[in-house]
Amino acid sequence: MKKVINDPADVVTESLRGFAAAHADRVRVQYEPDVVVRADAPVAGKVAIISGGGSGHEPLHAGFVGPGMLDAAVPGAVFTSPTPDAVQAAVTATTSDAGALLIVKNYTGDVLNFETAAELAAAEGLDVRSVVIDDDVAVADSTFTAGRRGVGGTVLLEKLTGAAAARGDSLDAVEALARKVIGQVRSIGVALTAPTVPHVGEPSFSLADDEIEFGIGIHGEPGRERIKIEPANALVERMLNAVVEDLPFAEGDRVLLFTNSMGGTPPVELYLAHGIAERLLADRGIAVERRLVGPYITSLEMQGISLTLLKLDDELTELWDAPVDTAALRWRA
Amino acid sequence: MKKVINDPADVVTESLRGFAAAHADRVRVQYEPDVVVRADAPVAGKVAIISGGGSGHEPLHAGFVGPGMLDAAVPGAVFTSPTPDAVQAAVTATTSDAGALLIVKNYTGDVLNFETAAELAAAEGLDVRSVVIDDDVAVADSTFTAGRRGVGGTVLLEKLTGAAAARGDSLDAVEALARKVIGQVRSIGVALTAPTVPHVGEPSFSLADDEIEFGIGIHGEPGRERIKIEPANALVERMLNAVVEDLPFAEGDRVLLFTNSMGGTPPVELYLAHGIAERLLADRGIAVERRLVGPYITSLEMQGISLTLLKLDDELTELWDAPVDTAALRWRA
Amino acid sequence: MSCTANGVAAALRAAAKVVAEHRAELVELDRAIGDGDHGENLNRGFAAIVASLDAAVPDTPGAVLKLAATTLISKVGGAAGPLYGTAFLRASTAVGNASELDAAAVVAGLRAALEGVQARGKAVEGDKTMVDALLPAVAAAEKGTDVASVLQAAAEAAARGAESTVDLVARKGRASYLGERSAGHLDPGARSTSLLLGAFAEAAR
Amino acid sequence: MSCTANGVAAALRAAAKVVAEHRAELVELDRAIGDGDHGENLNRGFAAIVASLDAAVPDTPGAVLKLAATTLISKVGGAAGPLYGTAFLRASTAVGNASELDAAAVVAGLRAALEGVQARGKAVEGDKTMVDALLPAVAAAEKGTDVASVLQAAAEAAARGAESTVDLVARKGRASYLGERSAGHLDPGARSTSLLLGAFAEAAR
Ligand SMILES: Nc1ncnc2c1ncn2[C@@H]1O[C@H](COP(=O)(O)OP(=O)(O)O)[C@@H](O)[C@H]1O
Ligand SMILES: Nc1ncnc2c1ncn2[C@@H]1O[C@H](COP(=O)(O)OP(=O)(O)O)[C@@H](O)[C@H]1O
Ligand SMILES: [Mg+2]
Ligand SMILES: [Mg+2]
Ligand SMILES: [Mg+2]
Ligand SMILES: [Mg+2]
Repeated sequence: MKKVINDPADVVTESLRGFAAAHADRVRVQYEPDVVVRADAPVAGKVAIISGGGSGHEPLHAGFVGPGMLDAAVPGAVFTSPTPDAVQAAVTATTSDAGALLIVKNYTGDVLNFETAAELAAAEGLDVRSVVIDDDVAVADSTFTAGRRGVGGTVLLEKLTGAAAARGDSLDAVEALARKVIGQVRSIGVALTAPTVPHVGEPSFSLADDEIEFGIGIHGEPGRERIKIEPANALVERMLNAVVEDLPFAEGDRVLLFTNSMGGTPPVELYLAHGIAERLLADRGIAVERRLVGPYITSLEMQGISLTLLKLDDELTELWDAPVDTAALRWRA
Repeated sequence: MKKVINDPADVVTESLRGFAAAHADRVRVQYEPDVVVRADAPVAGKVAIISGGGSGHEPLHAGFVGPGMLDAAVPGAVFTSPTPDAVQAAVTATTSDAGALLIVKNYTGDVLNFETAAELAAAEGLDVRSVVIDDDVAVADSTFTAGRRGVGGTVLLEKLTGAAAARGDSLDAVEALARKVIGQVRSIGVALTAPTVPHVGEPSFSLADDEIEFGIGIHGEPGRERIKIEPANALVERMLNAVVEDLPFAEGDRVLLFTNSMGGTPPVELYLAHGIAERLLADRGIAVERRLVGPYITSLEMQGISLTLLKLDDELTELWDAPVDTAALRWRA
Repeated sequence: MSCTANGVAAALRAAAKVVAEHRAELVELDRAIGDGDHGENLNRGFAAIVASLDAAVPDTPGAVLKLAATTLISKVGGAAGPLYGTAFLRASTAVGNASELDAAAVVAGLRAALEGVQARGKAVEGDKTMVDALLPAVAAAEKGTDVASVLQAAAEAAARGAESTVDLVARKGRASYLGERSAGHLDPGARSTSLLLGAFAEAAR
Repeated sequence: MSCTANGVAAALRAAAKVVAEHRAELVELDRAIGDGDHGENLNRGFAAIVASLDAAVPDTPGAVLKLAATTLISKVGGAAGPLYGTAFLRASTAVGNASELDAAAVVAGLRAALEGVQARGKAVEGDKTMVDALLPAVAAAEKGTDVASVLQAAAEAAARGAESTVDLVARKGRASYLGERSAGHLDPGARSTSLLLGAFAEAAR
């Protein structure tokens, strides 16, 4: 393993120190438990939007803390969901009478730890709700699995609920919006290489030179299916079909297309894939009205991409366009 | 080689199609020769700022096209400087009576091709100047080499000259500013892994599991020295020393610190390195007043980082803070 | 060993040692069908328990178990943190504030632990989780006559239960994403449950 | 071959074939001490020359050389594009608009090419560049008696010149960043110059 790190056990905290120094104008970092908070938190009268999860998916979540998006991010150890006391610290630092919404990606660990935190907060008399995002179509959604994973849709959900909270929506309204978004966002990912978790020191899985993992998650869990590498045209079509046919998205739909790098895939490939996805959606009569392209929810240095489609309407489009001012996502601010 | 591509020969053009679709609000892409131009170009009365070079360093340069930064970017084939006719097309699309400044990274190919283009433009009666940036301290600056390479400082130079042009500075003034910036910016890079050029299909160099290339460029050229991997504290100190002692930067100096990922190094490591660099500069009594952290000048999927220091004064700080509105760099816009 | 506060503390220290020794193995097991953090996470949690015990050992077995529970909850994270945390918390409640535990109390603690894990994680037998080790362990423990034989029986059954997960297809936790591909691998959580009970049994001898 | 417009076109086609055949070798050489694009870039340029010639062969040898020059300049990029482009452009100017070139004209063209490369790139002998192949080639060419022997002598000298770059430390171009580490490798541009002259000589036989 070659990484720019010192002791693997200190990676997250040391990284947060650099993040705090780089973005002191936007965030404040608390340590032990580690929490990244909006510099001006708590914002009186505003619903707090809080998310978190294992580290290693940056810029998710810390890079999205700031006006128009998250009030706090709770980074766990690499690929390990944070503990309830850390979530609790984020709630305490950001939550006013307006309450808070916890955005939880659907992983057993995240759900259990955030659930516990929500119980603790309720015991303190705060109105804290949580929603679980599970947009990954690669996983069979059945009572016989842990359910679908939360992946790319999380980024969009954080932006949209952040915008709703910023314009003064109530917790009821923000929660309802979150459930609506979760209902109409779908994703799929693919990995060309494996990430290496610092304390493990070796790649999470191994792939032959001509193999890729189709339906990969964001934690180095092996994907659902191992397939041969294929040209981008075929690969993107395979990915898009999985997403489009799941909801399903249909001719005439207006969508946001989010083409995400898993970290190690460079922009030249990412934009190439994005271009193909745009063309294929146009062929299906689905109108791409908004797009996001970049490494926004990653898996350390893993090479791969994910595609996320969100069905848009006027309300979601307006919330998407609303100002956002964070380390990683910024417009009209 | 595993990449999300079709035919390696088409990578740049196909990628530009995706870029054009993703950023139609900001840019216009012309093909054959391939040029990325501000959507509202030419801007009357404003000096045009144009840069370019081989592709594979994204977001440099196309990601920096837009108000407050570049008027046009000229992407060559991967790691291959563009041809004069492409540069010429960029000049034609963006240059008003106010003239244009070409920002050229110091590589033989870039210098020769841009020089030729400038001659062609002069023949058409346009006032086109060029500056050559050579901020890489890894290369001995001597008449017996091709001279220092242009690396991380290029990003800062494009932002600062872009801001000067945006506020209406004359070509003389913008050119003088560019020379000043070039005089006080220095960089160093390190690679943990090699990039793979699509048409080559194999990594540009090979490194043992415990080796890194110190003083790497951005084209997969081997670095100046091969050293053993070391903890981040030691590595960042080694890098920073090389940069600080070159100019030299001294106690009391105000600086912009730019911690750059070469592409494959994830944010968690990058911010960790940034935090160390902040601490070491503070120890030296050098005041970090502005910072940029992210993958802004990359070498495909290469893992590694670079550090760039720019000596600030009030003028440069004001230009740095000025609004910028591009795909990859955006604030106050 | 007598099952006093100090005895339970000693058992937890023994468990911490075993977890540290098997850290890499648990990482490896989790890497195959999960995300490779199980060994690291548990090790962080048990090291923190030892640090707390070094500072001060609480008065009763129940209080020691509660300290373990809160430490695991606040230090481990992931799925295993809240699950093991809940297990120790429920065990702590079940044994009350007796100053020494007898065989029946230990069995009650184990049963409460199992119920806690199932309440939180909703896993049933055969889902390829730590439940597949803990459930047979509780059943076997009921046949023990003293603390040592209770824990010995539990440990042996847990080991067999853990082994049984190899053939299973995961239906809970991260391994479930793999579907059929999860078969053929030992479940890391079942393995760690077996290791913990083994360490407790050893300490009780 | 007579050195008419068609003859020069045939030589360029022959060169294009050789470049295509050696594309991977040139990439490999450039990968060792540069950025691995030399073969790809030249191949793209010469393929474009062939495409232009397929459409129409200009009237004079000089015009054919000029077509090659502008195509290389607009298609190759990198260092080699402007350098080879300038070489062909200067050669074109040197041979004027004669309808057939004699030995002296070919020598003049080669000398002009060398001067063009040196004027643009500022490299001198021993800098480990294409100059190390082209410079001895021009010197040797001057001893030839007819077009075929001029080119044959040039090709042989270029091959030896290219080989001589192996031991050199680069002082120009991308390889110069490597310093001492550039020694022990054949310079890709010197090798391509030798290949081009070899193809011309072969075509002239
Ligand atoms: N719902 C559940 N019920 C019981 N045990 C579970 C459940 N989900 C996961 N586990 C156990 O947790 C183990 C994984 O723990 P760990 O690796 O620490 O968490 P994570 O999966 O969050 O990385 C699995 O091997 C399994 O035994
Ligand atoms: N200043 C120079 N003068 C002459 N030849 C040069 C000079 N710089 C580079 N070259 C030649 O160009 C070759 C590299 O060409 P190429 O790989 O196409 O360009 P780049 O280095 O821009 O990738 C070198 O092997 C060398 O022979
Ligand atoms: Mg985990
Ligand atoms: Mg090149
Ligand atoms: Mg795990
Ligand atoms: Mg090259």
